[in-house]
Amino acid sequence: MVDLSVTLAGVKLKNPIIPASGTFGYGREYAELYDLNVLGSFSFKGTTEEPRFGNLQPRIAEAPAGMLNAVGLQNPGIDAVIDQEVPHMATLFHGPLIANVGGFSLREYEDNCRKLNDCAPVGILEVNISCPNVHAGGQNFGSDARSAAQVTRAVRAVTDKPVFIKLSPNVGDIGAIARACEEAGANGICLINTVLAMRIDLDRRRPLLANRTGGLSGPAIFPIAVRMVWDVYEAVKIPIIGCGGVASAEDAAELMMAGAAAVEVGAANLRDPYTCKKIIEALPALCSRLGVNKISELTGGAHT
Amino acid sequence: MVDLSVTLAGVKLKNPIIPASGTFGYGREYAELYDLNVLGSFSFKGTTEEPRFGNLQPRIAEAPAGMLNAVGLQNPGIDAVIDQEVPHMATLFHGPLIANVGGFSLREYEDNCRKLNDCAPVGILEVNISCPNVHAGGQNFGSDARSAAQVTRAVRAVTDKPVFIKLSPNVGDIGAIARACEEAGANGICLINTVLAMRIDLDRRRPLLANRTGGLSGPAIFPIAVRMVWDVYEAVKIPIIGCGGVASAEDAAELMMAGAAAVEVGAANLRDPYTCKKIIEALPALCSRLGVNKISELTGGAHT
Amino acid sequence: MKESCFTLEKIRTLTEDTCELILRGDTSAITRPGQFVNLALPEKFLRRPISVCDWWEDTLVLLIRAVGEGSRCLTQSRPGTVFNVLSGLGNGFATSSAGARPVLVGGGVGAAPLYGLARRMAQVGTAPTVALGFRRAVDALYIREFEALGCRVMTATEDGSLGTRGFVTDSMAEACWDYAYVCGPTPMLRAVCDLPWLTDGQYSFEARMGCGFGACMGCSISTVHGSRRVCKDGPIFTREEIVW
Amino acid sequence: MKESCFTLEKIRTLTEDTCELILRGDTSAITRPGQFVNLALPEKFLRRPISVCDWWEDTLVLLIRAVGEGSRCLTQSRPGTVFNVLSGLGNGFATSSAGARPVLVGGGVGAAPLYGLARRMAQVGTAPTVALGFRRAVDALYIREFEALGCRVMTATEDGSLGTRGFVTDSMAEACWDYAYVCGPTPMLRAVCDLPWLTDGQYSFEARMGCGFGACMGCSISTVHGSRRVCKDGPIFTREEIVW
Ligand SMILES: Cc1cc2nc3c(=O)[nH]c(=O)nc-3n(C[C@H](O)[C@H](O)[C@H](O)COP(=O)(O)OP(=O)(O)OC[C@H]3O[C@@H](n4cnc5c(N)ncnc54)[C@H](O)[C@@H]3O)c2cc1C
Ligand SMILES: Cc1cc2nc3c(=O)[nH]c(=O)nc-3n(C[C@H](O)[C@H](O)[C@H](O)COP(=O)(O)OP(=O)(O)OC[C@H]3O[C@@H](n4cnc5c(N)ncnc54)[C@H](O)[C@@H]3O)c2cc1C
Ligand SMILES: Cc1cc2nc3c(=O)[nH]c(=O)nc-3n(C[C@H](O)[C@H](O)[C@H](O)COP(=O)(O)O)c2cc1C
Ligand SMILES: Cc1cc2nc3c(=O)[nH]c(=O)nc-3n(C[C@H](O)[C@H](O)[C@H](O)COP(=O)(O)O)c2cc1C
Ligand code: FES
Ligand code: FES
Repeated sequence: MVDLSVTLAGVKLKNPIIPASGTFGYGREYAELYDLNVLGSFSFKGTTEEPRFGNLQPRIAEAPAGMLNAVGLQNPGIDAVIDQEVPHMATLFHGPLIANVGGFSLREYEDNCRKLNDCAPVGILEVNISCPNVHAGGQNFGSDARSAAQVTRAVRAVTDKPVFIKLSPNVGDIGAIARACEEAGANGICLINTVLAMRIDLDRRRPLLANRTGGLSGPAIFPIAVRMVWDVYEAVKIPIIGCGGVASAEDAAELMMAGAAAVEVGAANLRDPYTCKKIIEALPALCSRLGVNKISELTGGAHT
Repeated sequence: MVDLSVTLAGVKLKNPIIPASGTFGYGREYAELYDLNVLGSFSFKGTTEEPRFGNLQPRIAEAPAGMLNAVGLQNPGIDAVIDQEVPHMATLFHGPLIANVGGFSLREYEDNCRKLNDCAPVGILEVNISCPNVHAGGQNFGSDARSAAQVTRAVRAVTDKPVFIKLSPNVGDIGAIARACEEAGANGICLINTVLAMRIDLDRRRPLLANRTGGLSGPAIFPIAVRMVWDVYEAVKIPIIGCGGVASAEDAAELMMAGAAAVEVGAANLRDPYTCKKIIEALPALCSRLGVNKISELTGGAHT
Repeated sequence: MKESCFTLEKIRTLTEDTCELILRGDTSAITRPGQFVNLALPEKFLRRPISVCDWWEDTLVLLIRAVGEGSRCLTQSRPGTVFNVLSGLGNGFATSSAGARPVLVGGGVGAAPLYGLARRMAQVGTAPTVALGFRRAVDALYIREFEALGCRVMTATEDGSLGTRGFVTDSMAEACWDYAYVCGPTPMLRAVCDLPWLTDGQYSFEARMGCGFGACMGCSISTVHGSRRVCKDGPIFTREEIVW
Repeated sequence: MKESCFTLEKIRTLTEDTCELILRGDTSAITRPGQFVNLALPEKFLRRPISVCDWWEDTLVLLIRAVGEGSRCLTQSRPGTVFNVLSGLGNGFATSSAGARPVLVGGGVGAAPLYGLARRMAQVGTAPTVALGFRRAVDALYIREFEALGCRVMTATEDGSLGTRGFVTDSMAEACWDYAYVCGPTPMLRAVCDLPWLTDGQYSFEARMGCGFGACMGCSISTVHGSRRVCKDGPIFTREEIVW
């Protein structure tokens, strides 16, 4: 019997597979297909203070081995999420949930995390810092070490729950940003978010997405995610949730060997809604092939 | 009759399609398959001062919709390139060649460009700044605006030929780096080089490439290239050679609408050695469909 | 929703760019005309949403117009090809809410879901009137199939090469219907919606989809009830819900 | 080198993971045994290099061992499948340089290019002796095919379930050959190269390839003459060129 359990900053998950925020809604649609309790956890759709409609249509574009999205953090706002969605999610999934938190100012991140602190079903706060800072000309919080650390410090101060900072890959030195988050008190790092990209509609001669740019996700970005998880593993001691292009158990193991303690699966769920379930079912045989009894032994296994 | 010609900083090419450096050698192998004179130009393998064997095996890995390479600038050194390869290339291709120049110090870039300045068949110097600076702890010249500008200034001073700086995509703000190069005297920008990536061999529990990391290229990076060309087009006035994942005439047109005056084709040549020829043959019909008589009208066409 | 494999049994060319595909597989998740299926293609990451044209027992009928690489690949498939399909997606048409004199209005391949609807209406009562718009006569499709159900079919073509010259709305001058089921390109939906005498009906919408089953918010549009997902809350929206 | 399409005509299972593929297409670019072809797969970006096992007129024979997704997909292909192939790649074996008593040494699927070589040697003179190494008896392949050419075949298996127990070099105790043609996994090449009495021969190398036709420098290895491309200058290197 292979032990699939992993521990993320003290939070124990029955296995390392976690649907990534924005690709699993609040679990409802998938719960019609399979029992969500097979999952390690799930990271629900990014929450902001106010309800957000998100960007105009079109919001989705095709890419080689992947897709672009510019959904724009559509969600009903933190109060509705806490009052309606979290209690419902708790009926679908009985383990610790991961709350993905957005924000357009330090104050908003703080307020959102403070409110989520009282939500018992939420085990981990995953703070998405790929949001533009309205007080700094719209530059992303995740684009430099200083502002990443600021967000970390702000949310760290208002919650007892473990805080994982979810990094943007659109930076030069991801290790430096992860280190700044660790020094500012982060309990873990999640990476990568989507890669900034664009498609153009040749006939309309305009960017295809109404938002012009979108985030690239799916298998196309997998080798980028492996490299960045590797870099962050070399840079910090706190646990890493790896994410980006995972579509199979082998991919999950590869991200773990690069340094991930657990693995999020995003776009692959959209193409095949059973992806996470299939990966989890394939993990024991893969661990045997790779000669480990505890899957957690894979973490960082390719570093020497 | 559609006019396919484009002009890059005064250098006229009969069409915008250019095989990318490192994927076309010195043209020999492709010249056995088709007459290279159908090409707009070609950018030959990156040249360094000393002969380089490059990295250890393995140097190549598979990726979804792409590949990783860690060839490591294998080349016979600038003197052998100028004495043997350039004269031979001039027999295969009668238009202006693009010389891709590497370097591990400002002095090396300068010396290489000074030597190439006397090479008549070379029309454009394409300076690859994704090389580590041995005098600055191995940080890439292309990773910040200041060192990118330094290289630009150094090479600009030693040659009369147009200088295109080839940017690394592994940065936060590509527009800022392009602007710094423009201000330092660059005549054009080429982008993108490969995206830093990694694959791990699960059975060996080691990075697959001997060099650990490699550069991701091929269709997977196309939407990233479109976005970065778009950003640089907004940031500078000098012409742009777009590159990254192009595999079809439609892809080339998309990069041109994003802002490219000409387009390089890299990894796609390795899978299908006839790619450039096929793209060039498909361009007239595509231009007609898109309603342009001169392909150069596509450049920047999606910006408003 | 159900994930299962469908095998292409027969493919028939309807016009220069449109084919009818007859597939064999498990159709049990399909409950209403106007629903759609989402087909996975080996070379494409995103699935392709296609309306159910008709279905029975283990048979699924789709009409596909080649507009890009994915749909072209579908129209060029050979019998025997197996597709991974998510079936039974979307709300579908609610036939119970129709008025006494319904009309089905289709533009181009938008005729597809109306056929399944018309067949079911004909089965339980009278065959509805159908108004179909095409660019040219050579683009016309499924007219005989609707007629075989007993439907009166009115056609319009932009160049007048078949039926009324103009848009599908121009073929509907009688104005004697009180309810419309509409599917076609957005400008057509809007033109039908703007007919002053046709105040009630159900409209099928399109949007680029990430998942097709409600999870990603990729397809959200504004309605009078706020944001709604075309894939899950739609693709059918009633006239009073629509915000243009 | 030639780019063309080959159609899979027949596929035959040789062992639990290895198949023989008979393909039909234009073999005119293939000039020597030991050359390879590079097959494009729709789902993979890089082509897969495979040695020519044998060829004649419009027929190409390949032996493929499933080791990963690409090769598994090849061994599971159905007759009728069409592959885009770059054929006639690499230098191939030079038969003129052989000594008086040559031996062909293969490990596993490395037997493939030796078969085409043996057939040609048998045609113009005497059938050579062949030494083949496998893991177990069930992994053995092509022994009968070599014997049918008139070759004497010596086998070794790691577990002793067929022939000599041990490595292929253990089956060669006679030490009565003066020239070797060798193809197999790198440790095997090295073991043969280290045989003190076998100082001459040609060795087939493998490397991960970007292009397979000499353009990308992805496959370069060090030789006594400096850097050489496995795909273009090789895959066959003479013993004196090799640097381990
Ligand atoms: C609910 C619904 C039902 C549909 N029913 C049919 C039908 O019965 N027959 C038919 O021929 N077509 C139908 N379509 C449109 C069909 O989905 C697109 O024509 C098809 O996806 C285009 O794919 P492509 O690869 O050929 O084009 P590309 O333009 O290359 O596709 C690129 C991406 O954009 C998406 N896309 C492009 N056009 C559309 C569109 N009009 N609607 C939604 N997504 C689009 C594709 O799915 C893909 O993700 C329907 C669309 C929806 C949303
Ligand atoms: C000159 C030459 C001749 C060959 N002849 C044969 C043959 O006749 N029969 C046969 O079964 N195999 C042969 N091989 C090995 C064969 O190319 C690999 O087994 C195959 O490419 C593996 O692909 P995959 O997708 O199954 O494995 P994966 O490991 O998924 O492949 C990933 C990438 O690595 C490359 N790769 C993996 N293993 C090898 C390898 N051993 N050599 C080169 N590239 C590799 C693949 O081509 C691909 O680019 C030969 C290799 C070379 C270089
Ligand atoms: C449609 C969609 C919506 C997303 N929404 C969010 C979000 O709300 N918050 C967030 O942190 N990441 C969001 N992401 C990013 C994913 O969680 C994930 O980091 C990224 O897609 C890379 O993983 P993948 O390649 O497996 O999809 C979204 C991704 C997609 C495709
Ligand atoms: C095998 C290989 C070798 C390369 N060598 C060089 C090089 O010497 N100099 C350089 O500037 N870029 C080099 N590149 C990068 C390409 O020129 C190109 O910028 C990159 O691959 C992205 O384009 P593509 O996706 O079309 O391949 C190389 C790429 C590959 C695949
Ligand atoms: S396409 Fe994902 S919610 Fe509609
Ligand atoms: S694989 Fe490209 S040079 Fe050998």
